[in-house]
Amino acid sequence: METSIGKKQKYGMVIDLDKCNGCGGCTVACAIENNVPPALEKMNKRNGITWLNISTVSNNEQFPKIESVFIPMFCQQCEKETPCMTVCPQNAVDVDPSTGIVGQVPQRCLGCRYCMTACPYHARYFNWWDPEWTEGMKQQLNPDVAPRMRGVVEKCNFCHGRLHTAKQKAAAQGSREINPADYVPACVESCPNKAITFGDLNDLTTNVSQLSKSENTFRFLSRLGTEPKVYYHSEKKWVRTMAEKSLTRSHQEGFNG
Amino acid sequence: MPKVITRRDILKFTGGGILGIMLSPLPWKLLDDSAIWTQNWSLIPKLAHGPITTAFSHCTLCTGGCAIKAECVSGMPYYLRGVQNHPLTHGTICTQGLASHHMAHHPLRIVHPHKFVGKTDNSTMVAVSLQNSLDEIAKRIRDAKGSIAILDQQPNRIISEVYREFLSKTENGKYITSPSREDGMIVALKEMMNRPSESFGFDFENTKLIVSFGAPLLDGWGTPGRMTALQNSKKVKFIQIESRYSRTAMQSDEWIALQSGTEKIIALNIAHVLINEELISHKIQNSIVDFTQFKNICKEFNPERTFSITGIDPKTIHLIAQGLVKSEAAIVLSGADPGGGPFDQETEKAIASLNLLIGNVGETGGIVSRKEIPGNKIGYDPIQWSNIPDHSISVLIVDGADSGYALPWSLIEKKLIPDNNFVVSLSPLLNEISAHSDYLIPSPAFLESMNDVPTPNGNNVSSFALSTPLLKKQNYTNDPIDVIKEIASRSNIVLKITRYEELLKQKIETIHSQKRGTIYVYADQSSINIKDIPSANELWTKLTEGAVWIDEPSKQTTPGKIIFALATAFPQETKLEGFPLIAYGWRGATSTVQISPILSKVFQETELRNVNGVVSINPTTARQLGLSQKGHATLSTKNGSMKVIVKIESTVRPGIIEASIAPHVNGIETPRHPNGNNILNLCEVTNNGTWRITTANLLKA
Amino acid sequence: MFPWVYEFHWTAFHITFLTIFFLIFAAVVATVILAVRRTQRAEQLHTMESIQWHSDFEDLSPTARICRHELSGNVQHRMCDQGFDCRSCLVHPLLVAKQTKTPMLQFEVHGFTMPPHRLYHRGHMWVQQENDGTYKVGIDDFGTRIIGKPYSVELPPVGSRLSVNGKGMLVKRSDANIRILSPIDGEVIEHGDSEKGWYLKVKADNPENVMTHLLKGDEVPNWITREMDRLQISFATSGVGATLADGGELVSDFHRHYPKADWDGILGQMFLEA
Amino acid sequence: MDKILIPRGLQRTSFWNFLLWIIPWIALLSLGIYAIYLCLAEGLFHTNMDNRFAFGIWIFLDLTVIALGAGAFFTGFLLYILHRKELKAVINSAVVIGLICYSGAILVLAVDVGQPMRAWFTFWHPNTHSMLTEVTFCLTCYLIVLLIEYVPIVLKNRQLRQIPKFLVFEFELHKLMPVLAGIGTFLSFFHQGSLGGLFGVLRGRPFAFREELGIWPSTFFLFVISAAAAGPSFIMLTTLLVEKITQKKLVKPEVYKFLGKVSGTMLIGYVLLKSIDTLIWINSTSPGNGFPAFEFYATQSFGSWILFTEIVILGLIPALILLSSRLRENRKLLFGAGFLVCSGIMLNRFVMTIQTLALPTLPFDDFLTYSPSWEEVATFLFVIAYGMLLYSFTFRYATLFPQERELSLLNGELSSQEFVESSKQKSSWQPKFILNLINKFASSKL
Repeated sequence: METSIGKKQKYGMVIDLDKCNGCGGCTVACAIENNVPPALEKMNKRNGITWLNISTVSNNEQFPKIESVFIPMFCQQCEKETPCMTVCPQNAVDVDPSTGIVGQVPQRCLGCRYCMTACPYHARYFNWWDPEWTEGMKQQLNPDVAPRMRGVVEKCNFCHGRLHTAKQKAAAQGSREINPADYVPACVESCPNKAITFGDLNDLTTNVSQLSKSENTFRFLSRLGTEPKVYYHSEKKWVRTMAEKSLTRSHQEGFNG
Repeated sequence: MPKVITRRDILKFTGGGILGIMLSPLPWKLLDDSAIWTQNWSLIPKLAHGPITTAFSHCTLCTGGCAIKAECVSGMPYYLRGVQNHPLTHGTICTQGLASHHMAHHPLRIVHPHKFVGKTDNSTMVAVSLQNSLDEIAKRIRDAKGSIAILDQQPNRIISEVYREFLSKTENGKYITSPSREDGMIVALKEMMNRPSESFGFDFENTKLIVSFGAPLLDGWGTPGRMTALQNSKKVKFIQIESRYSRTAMQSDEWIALQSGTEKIIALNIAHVLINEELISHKIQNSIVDFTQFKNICKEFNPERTFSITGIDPKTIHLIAQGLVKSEAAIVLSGADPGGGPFDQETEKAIASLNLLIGNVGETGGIVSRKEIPGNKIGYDPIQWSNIPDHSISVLIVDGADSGYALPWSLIEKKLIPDNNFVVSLSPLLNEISAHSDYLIPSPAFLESMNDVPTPNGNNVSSFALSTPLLKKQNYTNDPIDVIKEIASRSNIVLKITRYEELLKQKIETIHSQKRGTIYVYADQSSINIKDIPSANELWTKLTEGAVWIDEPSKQTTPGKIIFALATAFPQETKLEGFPLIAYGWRGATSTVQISPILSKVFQETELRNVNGVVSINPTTARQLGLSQKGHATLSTKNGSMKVIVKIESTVRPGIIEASIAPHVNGIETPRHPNGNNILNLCEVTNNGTWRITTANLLKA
Repeated sequence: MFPWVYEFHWTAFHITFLTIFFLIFAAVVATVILAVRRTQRAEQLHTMESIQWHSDFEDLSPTARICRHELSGNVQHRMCDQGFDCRSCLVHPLLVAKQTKTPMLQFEVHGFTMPPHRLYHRGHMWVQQENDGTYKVGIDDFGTRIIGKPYSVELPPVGSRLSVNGKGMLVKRSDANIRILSPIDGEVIEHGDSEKGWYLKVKADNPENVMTHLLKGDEVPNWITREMDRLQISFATSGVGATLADGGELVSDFHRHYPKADWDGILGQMFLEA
Repeated sequence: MDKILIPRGLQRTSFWNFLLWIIPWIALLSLGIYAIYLCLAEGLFHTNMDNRFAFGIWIFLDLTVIALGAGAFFTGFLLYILHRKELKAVINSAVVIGLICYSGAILVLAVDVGQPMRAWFTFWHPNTHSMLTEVTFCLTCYLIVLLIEYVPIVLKNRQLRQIPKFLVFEFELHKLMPVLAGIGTFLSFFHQGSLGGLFGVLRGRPFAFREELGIWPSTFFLFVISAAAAGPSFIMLTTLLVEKITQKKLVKPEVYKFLGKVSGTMLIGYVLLKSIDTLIWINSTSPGNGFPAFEFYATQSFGSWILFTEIVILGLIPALILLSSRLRENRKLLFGAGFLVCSGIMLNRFVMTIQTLALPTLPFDDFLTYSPSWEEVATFLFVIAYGMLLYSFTFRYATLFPQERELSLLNGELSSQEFVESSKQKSSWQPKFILNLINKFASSKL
């Protein structure tokens, strides 16, 4: 059992949408780090497992005035009334009070998928298939992260394995605090454009807490009142307007909304 | 004890038994075990245990030369990341590079030499012995009526030199490299300046404006980390002139959406504005031998006339021309999306001419000459596909693992002698091109063997590094160098080569002896001047343990005499019988290699990149054709037809069809999968060696 | 659920929720256990047969459950709710007291021989007091005729106990087994056989109150009329559509005449077996 | 052949006819078993559900089936607690239907969850804030109650009742039935409610999210009342169906009318509350979460007609029919209204599950569609087939309708009358009683 050492943290992210070029590096790094198996032939956007899924969203203009933006979407780590946590019948979702990270316990998950219907961000993924790797790739799995079995739900946990390693390292050095440089989620690390800023939102000196308070920083569906800890940033007005809109837009557009 | 067992006794016994069992730990233990079993059943792989170590190497999936830092468990890499503060990559590796350690375990890995029996479309693979294969290859080389050719994916490596030596000793040997993406324009430039044996690179770090004609600069071009660092620095303005709203177009400061195929017109239109507005210095005008002739050609490409074809506002052209001259340093680049094929030589020349007109060659922030890696032999230059006569190649040896996603088989086929050709593939994987070959000899997979990493394309200074193996070499693999050696000895060709490692050591000795440049050591992130390294052996050790040698910049010289030798007339408008089909891909996924199955996350599960067999059209085009989102359709060209899925996107220009040449659905299907038909095969390959535009039709299926 | 499992913390919610759940579960289990206990007690107190009869009685068709006082014309409509045991009926003594008519004795009812010195049980058994104070018990003429020629009859062994409405005899036929209800409480001291006729001789437990609940007098003809009705309904509903009256005379052996009838159902109904 | 098992005095079709009737259901059952095997042994990829449509036809039909099965608890409540003796005629049937609906729903749920072997975890570390925990606890308990209630029906089988202990146990258990009915009512109240709460608490799904009343969202109460309205209607319809199939009269017309009246009373209350709830949702809850309610109906397939149909056509109209004693007299109107009630509840459950999931939440989401795979349909058909078989066997070998024996007179009416006519002249006894009986039944309209 982990004991919370040191001060209370509130890990969060700010994603600069203007910097994201949709290369998919974060998605792939995330899958490798967290032992997410590659897709089988039948898998697609709706039934595959990408803890970090990137959507393409464009403004409502016609070619060539059209503009697109990539939106990486993953567990938004809701702080308040965490929708998935409250609905799980057997406490397989927990929010760590010392880090604010919403965790999923696949070993306890029943696979009822109630949490998936509860999540407005569609950030939860169900193992519809048994995980499959080629024999050799099985040797290349991350030894710090347990692979999940068929029939359970999984999702982004801010690379919990890395937090664990960082804590162990801190403990070995006799420190009560982890070194922020030791705990960087795979997506943050792998982003070639450094579009993702990660850190403690409670610590007012961190980049992430300052960025999160920027004028052009917003959160998706913040009006639901769940206080997500993943922020998005864009200097483009249409992106911010789009994020505030509810549903009509995508209905009107109809194409690749 | 009662003599007769009554029903009552049985009931009592059963009831008591059940109660007893329930009170015992047995059922509860079983219940608990059932849950534990679901967490540990055989369908879930066991994780490796062992010491966690770090190792450095370099990615060889493409020519980008990215340094990688691998986390290993029991010596097996499980997570790759970039090397922090790396001078060339700035700590970045691309999406494919992140998963390059999987490649040795790709489902399409070939573990035995094979020959293909029967016709291409339904041939069967038969395992053969290595000796028999080598004998057969040597025999075909000895008996060859036409030329012997080697297709080299990544030129400038040590093995490339071996290939060239081998070919120089055959009659009519042809050394071919894949259509180069980064330096297509450089080739034209070198020709115009008549400086064929010099290497050029781009001094992006000091430039202020990059005008790119379709080069996927921000989508894996060159060394991806270099380009993203450049973009993040915000010191450079990117103008992308491209028909597609590509990733680069999306991320650029300005996107000029031209009609595909009109790049040359725009380039010459810009040249016209430069000349017309007298923005070209006299010094440059004087250095260009055929300037008057060029001026006359450009007159044809006046804004009014080009506007009617390209639809680009003359004001925009004017601003670009102004920008090129007014900004302190500017570079004009070409290079299409790798799936889309190279430009024809005329276009490359037209684009190259802009650099010469603004005089950025040899200037800071322009196109600069770079010193070669010491010891690199020059000679037996590669030949362009367009310069190879049709039906002239008897034997083709394909090095590495060209996936065939950026090189249509039809282009290769056109150059082979029909019915009497012989293709050998030296590939670790079964892929599009190796599936078309006659013999397939498995080579070591990525990160399985020691390789040299020469200067990435487009770099302004030379560099050299080693790709140290991170994975155990499999005994069924054959280093291409050994294969060539064996073939040579069987075809009575004498090569002056020893072992590959010897060649590498020789190279490093030469680098050490030249006392040029510095090395950047990954483990401690230190830079060491080469002069401070006592011996070549130590340099070898440092390079194998993770370091890169970086040359010093060369002293720049002015271009000298320039001959444009351009003879382009304003094109006639032609009416198309159908829609222009624009093929596109993604650097890495569509260049030289297959991709890791985990890349299915990007292709299949996020639909971030379209898979092969997906065409995108504008909503207006969709209405015109009566097609619906994600509907099925048949895409047909002169070369045939295939079933595709239609994606309707407003980002696509109305009236064109964009077709993705990314891998098959999850990159692990066999290339000859009936549904995995490659869209490239539908593209028309012109005599220029390009397949940029094909006329196609899309019908609802 | 326990504090040491996965950092569990008790909350008021947990306590309320689990308390309710376990209370409910306990209530359900307690109900079942109670039912089992009561069954066991019934077994010990030998009240099983009476409970069984009560259960059967509940399921009887209303046409079979008419109060004897309706038969005698004392009341207009009344259903028996005491399982034909007038001894425990509170209304019965009141109605007896109200009775004014002198009973009219009949030897033969609709062709059935129903001697008036015998008392009749609703399960078609007669009881006759012997001179030695014991009681003789047998199947009445109506019963005998609808049973026809039995395959075999199982009589309770001598020394065994009978209880009112408990099992008296078991008549076995090829197409039906019919248990015939005992009309009185007591101990079997003698029984007949196929030659002497199927009867039981019983030493009553409580001689003062042996026959209160049995039909007598002019209740009997009305009862037989009703039984004829029931029999006819049974025939009708069993789809045979047979009529009991054959040229003015009731047939003596129904069984032989209507072999296709649902005899199992008919006998079950007539002998008050659900 | 199986005559010794059939209750005395009840007419049942021949064994071979019965066999012909059950064979197709057994075939369907086998297909369902195969589909269930595929889902359990190979994984849920056999379904067409996905990460966005995480609940599919199974959850929708489970909710429907449990709502329709509410007849068991509500009839039990009216009979044992409120002493409405009329309902004795259908209580056995209601219990069997309840058992089928609940056990079927739980069975499908066991297939639906990814790791059924861990189902007991809910009891080991329950999250008391989750509606699903409440549902699981109540469903489990209530299924046990239903099984206990089913036991007497089985024990009263002709052969089993020969064993004195069984019959006595049955008798004793029956005496305790009000306790069980009370517990069942309590449990049903909570799980029907929690099933409604399942969706009402989804803060992230503004289409389903409702304000809380106490600790439950309003859908909690709406589900309880709507289930109480649908249950009696469903019993009415199933009984009619059994009557049609077996061509027998099973219950008296008064019973139908009473069921209709009960259903109508509950329904009018439901329609009223549902309308108030909808108005609050449109004007306050939904816009409060930043989603103008009309936007949910902007898509082509799920327009606002669905709301109108649910509340007016399948709510108000049948409620008014069922409440009018004059209209209830009309058999067609009575059963038609019952059918509308059941359809309305089905539509409501559909809207709560499928429509909720189909609607986007993020501004760049698409409207989703989903169609079940054959495995999903077959698994559900398994429940139908299982229900049919359990009901058929129970109907054949146990007494489901206590009035059936009396009412079988009506079937034999003609032959009895003929007999009466003939015996009047020939016999010395006058069948007054049977005449009365026949006249009594003939005069009561059905």
